[in-house]
Amino acid sequence: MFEFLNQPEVIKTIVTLGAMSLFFVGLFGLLTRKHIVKVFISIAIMESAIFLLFIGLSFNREKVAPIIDATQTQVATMNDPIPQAMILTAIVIGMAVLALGVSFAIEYYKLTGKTEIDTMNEMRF
Amino acid sequence: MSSTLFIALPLLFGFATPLLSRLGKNALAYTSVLMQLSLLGLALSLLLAHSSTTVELISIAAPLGISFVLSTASLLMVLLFTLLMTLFSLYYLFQRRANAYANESKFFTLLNMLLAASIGLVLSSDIFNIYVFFEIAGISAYILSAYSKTALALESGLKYLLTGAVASIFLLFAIVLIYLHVGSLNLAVIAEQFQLLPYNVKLLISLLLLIGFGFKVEVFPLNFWVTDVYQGSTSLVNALFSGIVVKAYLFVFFHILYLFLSQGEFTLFLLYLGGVSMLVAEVAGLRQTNLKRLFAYSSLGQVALIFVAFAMQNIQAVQAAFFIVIAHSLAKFMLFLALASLEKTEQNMHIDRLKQIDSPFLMVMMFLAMLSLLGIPLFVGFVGKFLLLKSLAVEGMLTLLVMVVVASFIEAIYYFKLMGYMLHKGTRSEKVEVSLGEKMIFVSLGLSLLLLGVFPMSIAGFLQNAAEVLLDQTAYITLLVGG
Amino acid sequence: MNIKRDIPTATLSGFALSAVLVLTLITILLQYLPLSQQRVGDALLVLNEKEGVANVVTTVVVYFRGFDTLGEIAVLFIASLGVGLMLQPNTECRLKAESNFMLQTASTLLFPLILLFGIYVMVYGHLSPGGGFQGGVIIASGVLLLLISHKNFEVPHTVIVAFETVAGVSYVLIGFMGLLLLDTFLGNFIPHDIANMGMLLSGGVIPLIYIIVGIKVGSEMSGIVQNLMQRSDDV
Amino acid sequence: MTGFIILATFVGIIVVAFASIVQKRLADSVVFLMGVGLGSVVLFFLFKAPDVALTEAVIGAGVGTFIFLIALKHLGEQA
Repeated sequence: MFEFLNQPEVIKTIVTLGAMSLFFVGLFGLLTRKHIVKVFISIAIMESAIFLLFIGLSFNREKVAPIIDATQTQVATMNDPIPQAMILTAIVIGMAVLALGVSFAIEYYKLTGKTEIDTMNEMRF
Repeated sequence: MSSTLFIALPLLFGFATPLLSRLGKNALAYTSVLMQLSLLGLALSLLLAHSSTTVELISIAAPLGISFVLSTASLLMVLLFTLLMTLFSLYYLFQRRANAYANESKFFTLLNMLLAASIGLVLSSDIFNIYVFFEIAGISAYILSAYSKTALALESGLKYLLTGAVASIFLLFAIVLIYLHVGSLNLAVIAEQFQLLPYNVKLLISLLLLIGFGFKVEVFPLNFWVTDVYQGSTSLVNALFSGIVVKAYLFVFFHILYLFLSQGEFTLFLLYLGGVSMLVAEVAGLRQTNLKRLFAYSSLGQVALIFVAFAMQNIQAVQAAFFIVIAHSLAKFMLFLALASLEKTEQNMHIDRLKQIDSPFLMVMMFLAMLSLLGIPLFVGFVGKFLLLKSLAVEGMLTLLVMVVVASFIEAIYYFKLMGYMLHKGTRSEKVEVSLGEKMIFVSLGLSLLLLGVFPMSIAGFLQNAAEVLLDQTAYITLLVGG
Repeated sequence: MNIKRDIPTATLSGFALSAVLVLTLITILLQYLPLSQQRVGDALLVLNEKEGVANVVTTVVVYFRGFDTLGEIAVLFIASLGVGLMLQPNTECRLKAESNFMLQTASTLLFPLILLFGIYVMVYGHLSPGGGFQGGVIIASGVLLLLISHKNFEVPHTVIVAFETVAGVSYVLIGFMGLLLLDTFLGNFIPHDIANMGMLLSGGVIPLIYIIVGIKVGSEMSGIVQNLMQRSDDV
Repeated sequence: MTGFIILATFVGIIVVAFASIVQKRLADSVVFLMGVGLGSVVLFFLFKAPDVALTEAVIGAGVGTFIFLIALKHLGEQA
């Protein structure tokens, strides 16, 4: 019943629209939310959007996952492994930065009691 | 010899830190300096060998896998970074007894990771590999910025981290689009095929790359975080930020720009962006009373000057850019180290305290550095500014010429104010002790500023060669992709 | 409902700004959907038939783009170092409540299974989906389970550091071995017969590196998790 | 059916992400973010990327959520 959704062009359109809407949600959060945890959440959402966009636009529904086994030996029928490898790397890096950011935020809160990024202005004098 | 060593050795050192710190209190510090010295020796021997551009493969052949390209231009940057990092480590060793960092082994790890990442940014020819090094350099810089764990330091670290995370998202977005449309990550292959893309896609990728790198190369609307970070971090670490990290990002951004982004209107836009950020930074610097913040604004202005020079895209201007890079790195390094020596008693100096301090040696050294930054003849800063102005005049870009002159004039106002404070007659109460080792480092930095300024011809040929190599797109493509 | 009063202007303008940006992005992206042209990945798939392992993603991550993985390990290493630096445990006041007996027993029983699963994912990373990163994080989540359920549980700091150091150093040393023997950093210097593809012992240096990556990721993630947990006890 | 599942999952993810941004209670936000991670796992699986799906499952939805919860424990639960 929804067969028309399986055409490659349609899938690519869905992925583009979906991932960009997700990116929009993240960007909106980044621009308007002030709480530090919300900012980190927004950044995580934006990152997910990029990951989904990349994998979604580079895959081909006709092809299989790039793993050779007894039934799949033809490389011509496999999906591109590079985007997957890149996103694997990017996910881990994003998590590392997130953990570090949270530890900064916790220590900062311990010292000053502030969690809103627009009140973080110890400097200016 | 292998260019991979420049990256792999500091990484190995970083990973092995816990092992080395077992060996004794000083073993780690000395091995770190020793390793940096040997890297410096390697870079110098490569310089003297006058070898042509070499490609170092990782695992598989060039267009498919990652490779490192060591050309005259990247060798220049590698040499600069290793030299500055070695001097930094030596300086740290000399003043260590007085005020060592807490958890010293972690500090050394971060320094070496920063060195590895900066060199990796300069050498790598694969855009995703550049993203990874971008992150390593960023993440070590965040921690170095927050290292002292005071409220100020943590705030600056947090701001640095947030802007850096946003920047890396945009950079990753650009890389994703490049791979989807070009089908490769190798800079040479991208350079070959980028011009065939539709105009809008090219524009989008250029803008995303500009946003991604713009945070890091500190151009105008995206540099709001810089001064806060400089103010929150210690002066010691600021020396690294303005001497090494920014320069690595600038180099890689313009390397990418020359390879495939350079189109008429986009570069013109970049030129004026640089001009505007220069003016804004200098004007905002005028009313600063905190020394660190003042130097941060001056740093922004100088980095924008380098930005303009690189964006000119001709050999003379790029040669001038290299001159300013060297001059600014050495001079700012000196200023921030001097500030670190002065700040042993108190962080965040007000400029009035310059009147109180009794240390003729440091005053002379800061004086030298400021003169070079202002572009007074006989200093290397003059050579760079002069060449840039000449090239702007030859190209007939009068607006930019006026912008550069006005910015230099404004910069002169506040530096002369500082010099006036330093020459202020009156009782000077605060004595600052400077050890012999520290003095040697300051003297060597100051002498190199003077010597390069008096004999600019000694390196002009090398810098011109570097500029030619950096601008030569076809040679790079032939080297990596083959005829 | 009065929109102007209920939603602050900053929110509205942020909404408008991001909407405009993203709509532009969508227009350009949809207008020029990328063609399915020749990509490097296809060339790598072919190359994988000659020198890779069954899971092509593993070959790409560990071998073809090996330096990215080394850099990624470095990022994780620095992050774990930074978290440790920021949140140094304050061992004097640990106020964690003793958890339920059932929970304790269950997690003690589960931990070996999780560990086994993590090691399986790690060791079979070159044959099936999974590998060092995933396996390492699974092991770290097992450690997390024990940390939550047992009041006094703690992986000794020296153990974490030892694993981390040995794994990191041996990764770079394997790279140097490749440089010495084959003249490319991270070259595959262990003999690997391509006829063995799909077997546990195949691919030469690739599974070895992925296991090292797994150990490194596992110890670093455990370190991060433990630091975050311990600091949270002294609230 | 693939196309339809992709569409439905995307709609779900976007709704959950938006809820996570506008939610007042931070704990709810974090749980919604975990929903985004789980949806991404499904999508990665449909996109023929099992390795990425596994990674996203253990990191995005697992450890990431834990880190956020630790952050909440310190920073308070109200935005």
